[in-house]
Amino acid sequence: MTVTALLFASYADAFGADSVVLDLRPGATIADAVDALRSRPGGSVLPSSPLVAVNLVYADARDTLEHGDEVAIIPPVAGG
Amino acid sequence: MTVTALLFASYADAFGADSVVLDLRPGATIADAVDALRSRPGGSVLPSSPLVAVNLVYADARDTLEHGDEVAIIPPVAGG
Amino acid sequence: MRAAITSAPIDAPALLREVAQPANGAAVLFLGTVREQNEGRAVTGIDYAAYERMAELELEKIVREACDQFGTEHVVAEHRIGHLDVGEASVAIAAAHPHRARAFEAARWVIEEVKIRLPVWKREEYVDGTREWVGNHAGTPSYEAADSRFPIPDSR
Amino acid sequence: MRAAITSAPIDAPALLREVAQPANGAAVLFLGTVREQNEGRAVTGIDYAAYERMAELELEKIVREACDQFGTEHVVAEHRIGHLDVGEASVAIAAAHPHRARAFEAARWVIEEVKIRLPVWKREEYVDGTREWVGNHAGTPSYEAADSRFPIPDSR
Repeated sequence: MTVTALLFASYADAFGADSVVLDLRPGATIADAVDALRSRPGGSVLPSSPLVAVNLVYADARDTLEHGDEVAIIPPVAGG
Repeated sequence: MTVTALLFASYADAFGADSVVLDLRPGATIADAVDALRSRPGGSVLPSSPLVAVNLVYADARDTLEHGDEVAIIPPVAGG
Repeated sequence: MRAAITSAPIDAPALLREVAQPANGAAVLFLGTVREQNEGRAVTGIDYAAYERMAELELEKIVREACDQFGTEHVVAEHRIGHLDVGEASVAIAAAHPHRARAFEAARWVIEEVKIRLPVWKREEYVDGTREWVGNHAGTPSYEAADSRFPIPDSR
Repeated sequence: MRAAITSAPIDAPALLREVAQPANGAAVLFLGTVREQNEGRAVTGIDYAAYERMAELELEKIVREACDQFGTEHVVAEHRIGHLDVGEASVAIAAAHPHRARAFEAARWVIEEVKIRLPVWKREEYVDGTREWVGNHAGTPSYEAADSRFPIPDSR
């Protein structure tokens, strides 16, 4: 299955991209998606357990993903 | 000596006046001025120890007054 | 810093502009407005009266103390007197600070002190045409409680 | 209640008017503005970026939670994105309530949650022409601290 990882701010700069399509085995978790991202060029920017939102809602690293999910890797927020 | 007592809001209504000139013995205190006011028509409106300001500054009932002082009897404030 | 007792309508955005500074990251504005009811009675308006000369001095003291306490020069406060309709602002306080916690605390502190110390009174007008001087709202310190904490000088 | 992520300048007085109601005796407005310096470096402007679709949803959740928690329907919040000059407002929150304590608390709560939860990032521009993504300001919860308290659903 594939999911789309979204990258923002310093993470987007490090990867040189705003989004990356990841090819994952069925039943893969958020942590698996993060591991897949970390093996790519620029992936060392990611902390061990980044904040992640799936389909616009904050999610847990152990949650399983489904084909077509939008997986946003959220850098430390700095709003306000 | 004389001092001018200023009356506001419900106190002014009770006395039917915004100010009253009081004739006091030299060395009289704020408490003496309040007693003098209480003996006048409407004076029962005053609590036992009303808040008082002398010459625009909050003062203590035991403070002595001087001739010409402006003695404001302050009803419970309700600003804001 | 600035403090005023005014009979003109309060221009809240002007107060915000007054405290805004490039060094400040946070500004807080508090507006107190005339409510349509108080303790279950329908209110049509309020007359605010003040011991004007003292109220102006006392509001300046409060604002000065807030500036000193919270570490800013950017606090302004206005209290309106005279007749106010429902919805009109009786008091406005603006405070700005590099950090938001201090801006919030300064604005909050000023309104609490105003409720305790400012020689201002209000007479509510009700739907039935009657009018009544009202004391502190619930939640503000009572007259007796306020009395004990006034900064009264030892001798004048 | 209303929440928005916007690229237009924030109209703070409009937010105040939006929450003003005859039933409310108190309104509090918080404005966060771009400071001329951060951690000792002179700042000339900030680019705010957002995960826009999620930020709009998250800001709505925050405002909804504030309304429920503090007992009012009159909370509005806007966060601006794009390029901001020094002094411009990046965030505005207005809260109104019959009583002032709740109005203050609601506005304060919303800005604290924004700092923790809103997927928004900022890149500061410095006098020397360099630009840098910056994390939370001192005084706001760290990324790790924030992580543990997110309301994450048990299963999606």
